[in-house]
Amino acid sequence: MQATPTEARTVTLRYFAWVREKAGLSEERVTLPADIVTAADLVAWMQTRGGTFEAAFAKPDAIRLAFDHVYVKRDAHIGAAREIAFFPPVTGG
Amino acid sequence: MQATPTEARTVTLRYFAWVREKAGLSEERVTLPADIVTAADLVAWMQTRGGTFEAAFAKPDAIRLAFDHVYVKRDAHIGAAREIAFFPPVTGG
Amino acid sequence: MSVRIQEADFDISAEIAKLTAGDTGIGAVATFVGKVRGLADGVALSSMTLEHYPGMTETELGQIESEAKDRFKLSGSLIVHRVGTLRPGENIVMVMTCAPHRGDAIGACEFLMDYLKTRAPFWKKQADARGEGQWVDARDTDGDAAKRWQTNKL
Amino acid sequence: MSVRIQEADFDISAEIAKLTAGDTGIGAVATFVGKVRGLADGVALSSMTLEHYPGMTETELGQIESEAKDRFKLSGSLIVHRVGTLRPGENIVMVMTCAPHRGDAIGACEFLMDYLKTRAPFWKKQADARGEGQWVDARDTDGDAAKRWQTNKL
Repeated sequence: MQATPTEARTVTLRYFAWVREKAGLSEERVTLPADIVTAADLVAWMQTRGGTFEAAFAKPDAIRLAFDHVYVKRDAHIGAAREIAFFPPVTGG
Repeated sequence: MQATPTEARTVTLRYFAWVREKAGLSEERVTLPADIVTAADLVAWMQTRGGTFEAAFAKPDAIRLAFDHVYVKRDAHIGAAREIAFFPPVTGG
Repeated sequence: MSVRIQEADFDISAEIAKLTAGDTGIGAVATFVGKVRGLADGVALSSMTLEHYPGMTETELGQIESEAKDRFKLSGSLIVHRVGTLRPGENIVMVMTCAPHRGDAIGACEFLMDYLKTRAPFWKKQADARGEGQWVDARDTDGDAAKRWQTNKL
Repeated sequence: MSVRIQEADFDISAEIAKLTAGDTGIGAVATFVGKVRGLADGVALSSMTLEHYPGMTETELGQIESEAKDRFKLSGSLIVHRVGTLRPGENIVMVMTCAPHRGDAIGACEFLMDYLKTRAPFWKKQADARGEGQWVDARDTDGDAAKRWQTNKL
């Protein structure tokens, strides 16, 4: 398992429900700093982005993540994921 | 609880499914002998009636009884029941 | 709560619409439909004939519905059971329950079917391709399904 | 096994007819319909808006259906989930399962709903009479319902 990737990656970030509303956007293309390896690293980085992301990520424990449509825990490695989504616990059905 | 009724009663007997087919009739009015008190007495009496009832009541344990639309066990007293039904275990649904 | 015995088929969508009309407290509708299968113990069926005990059927089904109402928080329920001769693929029975929440609707639907199978006075006679008739035997698994609810009593 | 996400309403009778057409091995069809309730925690709703994650929704629901197929002996299943803005009394979701026997059909229908509630990426926002919007919180009871199946694993 690689500890840190050697180069920055550009990914699509998607936001749903109140994360989307607070962030004020539904998706964006972002180049991630090279030292972001796990889902937890990414959430911590989002909190530092300021602006609308401050409110959107004020309660990070309430946010779930998916890499390429698959739920991930905070220790999951981003690896080659192309699309990363942030959203609250689901309430369908 | 009365041990034996003091007079004979006339009741409607109804037959369903294979009990009806074997008996060759679906219902009849019958005056029960005065010494028939329980469901068990009645089944034993049906077995003595001969004719088509011999085949219909050849396997008495496979027959269920209802007094006035209510399932009864073999020790139930006929009492004032007006309609007594004989049928196999149900298979609806 | 209502019960119907009829020869005609039923329309699930129409029944749901009627059962739920005007009641926005209903969040869940569970429906079960039982159908005639084409094979019984490996033998191809041409038809299935359903007989019942008029009067007692309504009494028993009404009691079963009333028990369901005691056990589950229901907004309404409907049982429709067909009688007469049916072909493979045709509907036999429909049980519909509606409730504020899904646990009650699904639980009551299952409860009603389990009890209907073991208590409602219906009998099935199946006919094979040559028209040879045979009364269907009661299944132990149906008795077991109904017994579950006895240990589960509220 | 199929999954549809749509704004339009669905017709249960038509869906049952399609799902069971030509398969006389089916003896049981279980259907669950979830509807918008008029009250949420005592507050009257004017509408409910459903958002989802296109792509992931289909992936998750497809996986849930595949798990149901492993656990239950199913002849077919269908999940239809609506998105967009719905009024009280309108249908939100439909889960339909068909099987040779009723235990499998009802069990799978319940399993699919429990997992759909906890895993499928849909979010509800309710609006009160003044149009004030509020995102619906996930319910612990839904998580508990889904957890049942983990200890029940075959």
